[in-house]
Amino acid sequence: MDPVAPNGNELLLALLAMGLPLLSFFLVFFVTRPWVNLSCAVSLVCSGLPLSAAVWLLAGHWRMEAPILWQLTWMEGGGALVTFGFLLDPLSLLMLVIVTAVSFLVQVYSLGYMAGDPGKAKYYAFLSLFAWSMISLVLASGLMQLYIFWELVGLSSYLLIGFWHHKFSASQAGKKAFVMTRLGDLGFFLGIIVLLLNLGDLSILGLNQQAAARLTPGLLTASALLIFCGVVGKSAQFPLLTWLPDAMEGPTPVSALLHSATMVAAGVYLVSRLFPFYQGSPQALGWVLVIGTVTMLLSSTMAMVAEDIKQVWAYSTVSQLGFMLMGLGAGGYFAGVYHLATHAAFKALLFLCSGVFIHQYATNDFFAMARAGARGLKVPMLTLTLAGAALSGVWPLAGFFSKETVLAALAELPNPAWLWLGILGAGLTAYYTFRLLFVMWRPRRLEPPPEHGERAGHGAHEGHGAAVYWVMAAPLLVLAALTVLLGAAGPALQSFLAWGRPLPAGAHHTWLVWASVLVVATGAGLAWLEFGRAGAAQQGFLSRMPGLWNLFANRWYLDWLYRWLLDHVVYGLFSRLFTLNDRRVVDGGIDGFCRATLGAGWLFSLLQSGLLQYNLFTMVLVMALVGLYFLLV
Amino acid sequence: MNSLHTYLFIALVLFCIGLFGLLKRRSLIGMLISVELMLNGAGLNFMAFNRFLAPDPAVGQVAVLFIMGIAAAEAAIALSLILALFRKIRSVNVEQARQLKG
Amino acid sequence: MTPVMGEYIRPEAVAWAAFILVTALTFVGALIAVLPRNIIYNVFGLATCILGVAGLFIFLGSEFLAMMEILIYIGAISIAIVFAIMLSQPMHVQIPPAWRPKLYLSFAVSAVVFVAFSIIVLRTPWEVALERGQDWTVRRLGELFLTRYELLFELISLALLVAIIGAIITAAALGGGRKSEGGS
Amino acid sequence: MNAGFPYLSAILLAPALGMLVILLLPHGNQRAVRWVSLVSAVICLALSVYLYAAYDRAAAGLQFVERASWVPSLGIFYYLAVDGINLPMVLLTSIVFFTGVWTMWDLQHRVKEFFALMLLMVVGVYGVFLSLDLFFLFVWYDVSLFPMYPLIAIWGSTRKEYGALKLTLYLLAGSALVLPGILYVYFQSGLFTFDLVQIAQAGLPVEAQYLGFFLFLFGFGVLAGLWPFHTWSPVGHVAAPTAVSMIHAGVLMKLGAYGVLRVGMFLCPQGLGDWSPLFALLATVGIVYGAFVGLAQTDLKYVIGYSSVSHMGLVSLGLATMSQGGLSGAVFQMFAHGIMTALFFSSVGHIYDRTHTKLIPELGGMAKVMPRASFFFILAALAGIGVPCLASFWAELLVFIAGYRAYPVLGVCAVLGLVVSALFMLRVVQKTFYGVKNERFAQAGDMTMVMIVPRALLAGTILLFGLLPRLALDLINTGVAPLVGMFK
Repeated sequence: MDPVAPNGNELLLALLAMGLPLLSFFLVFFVTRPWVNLSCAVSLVCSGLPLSAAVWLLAGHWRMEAPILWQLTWMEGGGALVTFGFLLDPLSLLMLVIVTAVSFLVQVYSLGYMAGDPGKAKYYAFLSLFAWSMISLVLASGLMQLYIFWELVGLSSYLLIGFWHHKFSASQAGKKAFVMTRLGDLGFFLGIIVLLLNLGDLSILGLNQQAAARLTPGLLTASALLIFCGVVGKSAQFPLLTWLPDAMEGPTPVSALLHSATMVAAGVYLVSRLFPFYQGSPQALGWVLVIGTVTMLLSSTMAMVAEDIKQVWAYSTVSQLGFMLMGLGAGGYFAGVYHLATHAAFKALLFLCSGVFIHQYATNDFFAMARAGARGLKVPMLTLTLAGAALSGVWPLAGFFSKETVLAALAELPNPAWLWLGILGAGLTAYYTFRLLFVMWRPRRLEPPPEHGERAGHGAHEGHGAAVYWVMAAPLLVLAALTVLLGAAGPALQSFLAWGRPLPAGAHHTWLVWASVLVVATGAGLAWLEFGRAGAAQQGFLSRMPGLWNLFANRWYLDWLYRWLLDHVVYGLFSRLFTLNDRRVVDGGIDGFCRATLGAGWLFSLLQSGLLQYNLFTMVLVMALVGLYFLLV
Repeated sequence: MNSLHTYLFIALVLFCIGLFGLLKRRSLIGMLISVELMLNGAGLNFMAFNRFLAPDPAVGQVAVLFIMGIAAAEAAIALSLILALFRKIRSVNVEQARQLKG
Repeated sequence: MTPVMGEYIRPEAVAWAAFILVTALTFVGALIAVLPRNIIYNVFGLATCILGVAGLFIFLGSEFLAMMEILIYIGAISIAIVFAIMLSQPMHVQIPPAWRPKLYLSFAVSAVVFVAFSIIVLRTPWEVALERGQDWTVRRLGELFLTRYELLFELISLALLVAIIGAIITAAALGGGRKSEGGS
Repeated sequence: MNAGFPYLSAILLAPALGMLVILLLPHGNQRAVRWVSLVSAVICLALSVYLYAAYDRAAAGLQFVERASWVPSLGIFYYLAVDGINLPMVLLTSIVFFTGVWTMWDLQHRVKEFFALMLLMVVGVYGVFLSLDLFFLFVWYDVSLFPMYPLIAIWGSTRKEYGALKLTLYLLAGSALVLPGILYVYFQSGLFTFDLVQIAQAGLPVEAQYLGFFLFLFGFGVLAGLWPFHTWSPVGHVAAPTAVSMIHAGVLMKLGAYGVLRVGMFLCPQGLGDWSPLFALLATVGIVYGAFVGLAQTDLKYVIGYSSVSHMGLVSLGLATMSQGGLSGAVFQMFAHGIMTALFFSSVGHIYDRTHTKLIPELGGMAKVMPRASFFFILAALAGIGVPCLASFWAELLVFIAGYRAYPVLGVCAVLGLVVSALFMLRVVQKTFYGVKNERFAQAGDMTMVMIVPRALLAGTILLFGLLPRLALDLINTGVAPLVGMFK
């Protein structure tokens, strides 16, 4: 499949999609910032048009036969060639639509959510920057371009997570997100360098088609794993998963964006983007599978004890990302991508719904929300339930189908343990999702809604009118529709992603469907018993096991470990020692040298006594010795 | 008595005694006296060479006469300097004259 | 008269005795000129030493120089020094005892110089000139001064003149300057 | 190219004449002093931009050559020319000079002397960058160093005499190695000419290159902040007044790296081969070490100072790789770091002017108090972290690739330094600009529109070269290519 050059129409549309958000960023940030409404309008237009362009492109290329490639030299020097351009193929087109759609919806939603916030214009500028980076990442034609926008995605999420930076926890979370993903990117970057030095070609098509043939297996695995480090950081996989729950400090729409289509999706997208490359190295795929599984189970357990609604969804994101990686690691390319797509829809929906509650009740604790009468808000409550059901994989929602594809991919593996672990994960997901849903639907007692206290971070709450409510509700409905519809689009998408060719029909495991339905039902049933039924204590079985509870609530002490490492190794050891060395040894040495020089000067000044006879001594002595020397030698 | 070495060593001893005095004495006048001794040692040397080696016996004597002349001049100058210094610091002790110390 | 004496005292012995006497005179005088702290003793030591050197000059064959030596050193320089002492140093002003290390250092340096020069003296192969003139007369000296060494003679005269004028100026102007400074 | 207007001499003359005019102005006429400085800065900037645009990238090589014999008996030439290596440096100097003058517009204390000395320093810097004659290069080098002492000692702040003295001593020690180096090369070449190009073309004996490069490496390396001869730089930065910090960290440190490149590597390409592992090791230690030490600092300027040590380590690492990519990256990094540091110091200068402190624990919440100043600082910090689409990213990319290729272990360590530098920059940003507003400084004003201009120029340069790196790299590549040929 040799790439073809784009025609004028395609070029225009793609560049529009890539360029407009950047334009919007500069325009809003530097020019229109004082005029909030104008800024929002600019930003909305500049994210709406790329969405239309993306849809147009997708529709126009539903039966595309060869990837479309267009690129310029961005930088060249010393054997490194960095290109800037776009690569249109089914995967990038699908992802482009997802990204533009979610970011557009989030921008619409933010109109209501951020109403009255003094930094609203700046917020929209950052959203545009975020959209620009992600779109350019998705369309990247070369790995280096992908890396560059990968970093920019990290930067924009840093800016957005720490958007309410007067809160210490927010700025801390932003920093944590940036540094932890940077740690992973280190591996990504080294992987790129390894590929560059050994292959000399960083174009995605080239990597996918030739890398396996031209690299030795060892190098291939090494570079694949190094690149996967970047995925681990960005998609918050084990062991770098703790930044994502903290990233909840950002405004909720940002979380929606972050969790569904942009930041964390980038990691999974990268693996799918380079999927043929990864297929060249079974060991690397094996690691992907292992990391995905560990992450999924670990974060599911964390979600089971969380009481902050956003935390629950954050853990579920991590676990679902792990699930996608399991699918990819098992060789199910379509499974991973399909789950990514459906997940983007329902996870965005979950966050946006939660945002409505948070906005309304000024709390993140869903027990408190429920007591305050959350079930009174019909649209968000219904859509939340729908999305939650999709998350736990209830038929006939999108989540069910994508989950089944992933499980089917896992079933292809020779070792059945992976499949059972995947099913176990699905059960845990159902349990914690329904736990939350039951608590929300069936609060133990209702309280009068609390006064809208000063909840740091939420500007003024003057805009509670119907308009604001509906501005926030409309995207919910769109996403809910997607959540329902995407389930049916599975086969179509599959053939689209496979370039229209019919796929070898995999074995259908009817028992698998029943098994997973059973597990989901068990999880949901357990949740019903503990939280849903009348008179339930609304305390999970885990609360009777304080050891496990603490372990899960403290994120398996991963954060503690990082804190310890940072405090005692980075700050306590290296930083302190190097600083001491700088003060005492390097600087002290120089100062000592200077003092010694001064001392020597003082010593020599003693010779200058003004006593002529001493000069005479020296003179005579030297003359005599010189005379002796010339005589004797 | 009639060997060159005898005289040379006498001259040398004289010279070294003068040198010793020059280095040791703190009195400027004492130093001047020591210098005279050294000059005499040198003159003695000239005469010794004149007596034992030189082709023309007059040349050595000329040299010694010159030395005497120089010595006289030097003594005059030195004494006047000593007097001037004495008026300045009320002492002829050379260790008191330390204006050269920075 | 001489033969009579020659029977009892041989001329060589007399010469030796005289030589030893003048040498001793020289050394003892030099030591007296250097060692005692009293400056007047030093001057006497210098005079004694000069006498010894004059004697040595006679042994070396130049009575004229011996005479000049005594004339200039004892008659002029020593007297000048005595004047200087009288003018400058009150006899009762005691100079504090010498600093010991300085004494040792001076001795060491002198010793080194002594050794160095001894080696030079001993190791140099002294060679006698092939033809040696025998004219020791003062006339010859005078001729040389006015012919071959004319320029040097002029120069030394000039140096003496300058020295004398300089001495007067230094002694007078420096001291006077101070006085006038104090007066004004 | 010999004929035509002598642009390079004009660049050299503009600040020199400016200095003379300032010296002739009567005392107390501060407005005139400022305007004269600004005019000479604008002339330099305009000429540099023109040169940058007019340089024929296809023809490459030395252009705008001005060469005249000065002392024929000693082989000294007045020899100015630009190529792909020094042209970005000249542009950098002009930008920093211009913004520096504008930044110090509000100076009240001994204005005349300050600007005169600053112009003198700039003349020296231009001289070093433009001269291709070893003798002149050394003279200009010392001319640019000497005004630092009074500039810091009179107008500086924290421990200014100490800082000034330390800086001066260090730099003079460096130039004390450079001078014997130059003389050594002069005699070893056997040509008895100071013309750098001639000596380079004739080539030096290999043993002479060995010693010669050693002298140049450590002589110029001191000024480039090569570890462990770096401690003068944070101390000096902290003590110096804003514009001097800008020129000092932005341009003067580049003189060192430029010297290593232009004199050391140009004349002793084979000597470099023997020293390069040590050079690369010191550079890498500097990168990681600077970042870690920066992590523990509490003074904003110290933080920037150590980040400079870290970033200049990258320059050195790039030079030590002896490859096209490494050298291009190093030159680009010099340029990008110069602009970035100037922006850093310019922003910190404003904060210090308004709050009279640069201690991080005392500040905090500055983003609320002075959003504009904070924006510029944060932009510089992001550039320092190596965020893509900002100028330094490309330079670091090239250096890392080349570094990894030449020295895999050191390359990985250097990349690791990137994470630490991200940590420490973000830490500073968080502690200084984020968090709750400090009421003590609530009244401290933000930048006025006038004061934004120089910062915006710097920020715009960072963005421009970040988005379009080929603007610089295509030029730099032409300059570096012949040099790389000499290593083989």
